[in-house]
Amino acid sequence: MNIEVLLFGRLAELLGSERLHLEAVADTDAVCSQLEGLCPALKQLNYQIAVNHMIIHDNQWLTDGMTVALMPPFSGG
Amino acid sequence: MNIEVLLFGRLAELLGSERLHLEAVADTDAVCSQLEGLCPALKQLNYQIAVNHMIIHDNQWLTDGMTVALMPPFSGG
Amino acid sequence: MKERKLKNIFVNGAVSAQFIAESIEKHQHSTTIGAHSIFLGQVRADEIGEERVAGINYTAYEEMALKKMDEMREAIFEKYALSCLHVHHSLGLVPAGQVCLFVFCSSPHRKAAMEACDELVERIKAELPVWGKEILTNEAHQWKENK
Amino acid sequence: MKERKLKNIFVNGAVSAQFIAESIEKHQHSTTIGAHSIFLGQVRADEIGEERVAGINYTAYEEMALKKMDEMREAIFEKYALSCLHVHHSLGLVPAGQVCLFVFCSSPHRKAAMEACDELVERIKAELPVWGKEILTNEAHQWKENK
Repeated sequence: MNIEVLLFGRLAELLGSERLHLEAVADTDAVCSQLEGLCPALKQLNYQIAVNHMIIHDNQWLTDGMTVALMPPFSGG
Repeated sequence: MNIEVLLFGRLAELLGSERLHLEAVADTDAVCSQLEGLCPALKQLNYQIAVNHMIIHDNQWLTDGMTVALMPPFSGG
Repeated sequence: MKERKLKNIFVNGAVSAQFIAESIEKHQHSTTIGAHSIFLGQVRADEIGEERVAGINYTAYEEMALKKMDEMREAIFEKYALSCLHVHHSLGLVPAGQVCLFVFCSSPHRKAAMEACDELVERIKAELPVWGKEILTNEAHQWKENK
Repeated sequence: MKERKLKNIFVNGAVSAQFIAESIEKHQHSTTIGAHSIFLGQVRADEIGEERVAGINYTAYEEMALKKMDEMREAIFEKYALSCLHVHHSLGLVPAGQVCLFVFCSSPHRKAAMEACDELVERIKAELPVWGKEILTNEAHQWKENK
């Protein structure tokens, strides 16, 4: 199982990376807790999660090849 | 007593003139009835009246040197 | 009482895209502006029976229009937090497909520019003594009326 | 299921006044358009303590942003009687005073263009996965957040 994790804006800066690959993550909660393990400051930040380009509001099961994006508040325009 | 009468758009076309000078007109009603005498079709038309650039809604007394404008519906822009 | 000089809004013929670009460029030195809202009125080649509108010939009661515009400008500046506001309206013939009205509102934040522009366009259409004579392809004409 | 090609909205660096003029010119052949409503977002040189914002560096989740934009475009076309609609957003550095967002709505009658433009700008600010990093005059930076 291979999950691609994309990080943007302040989150990419904080984690020092824009793209990670995680393996043992069954759902999006597991993605967040692994990343919070790497970088505890993440817990204080406000962000939305998208799975395969769709914003989710609850924990979601992941299958091989999915892409999870962690997105801080938007500031386009 | 000299009153300048300005005509615009459809009204200038109808009366064949953009500017007239009238003498024996005590008020704006008199201006309208003189012009309706010249051109009875004027009675059928919808227009607003401005005296010295201000739109009026009732009959207004005129004094020497005033300008009366007869304005059909606006269509700028 | 001396009257202050009124700003002219009238231009002969169509407003060119180049003129619009230059207006935008002039506002790129103001580093407190965050938003521009622009409205352009363009002459449509409406079909009228067998004919089409080839252009609109604009006339205005210029003195009154400039006074009215000045009054509207004051009211809009009082109501919205604008950085600046410019209006240009054509006189004379504007061929179909060309721009006859250019309203340009700028402000630090978007809401003011957008709301001011919307309100100003409505007021210009309703209150400015300007008349458009639609010239048809067979050279007949008809007088436009704003709704 | 094959996906249709998504229209790109991203441009490198600032949107120039010349580019805007060319977009306007391109729409002067469509003789059914009567109104254009244009919104331009411009980078402000806000003061932050002793420093100023020198520019904003934009990044985006491009694939998602283009999908989202396509969805918004469909919704706006369904809701308003538009002739056309174009959006251009900067990526990379845009210096203060330059344009980073260009939204261009055209319609036969003014209301549709104006309302569509207003709604689209609000949705772009709220829903498009784009991030602006404000670069200060001392090279420090801070992350912008839309309200």
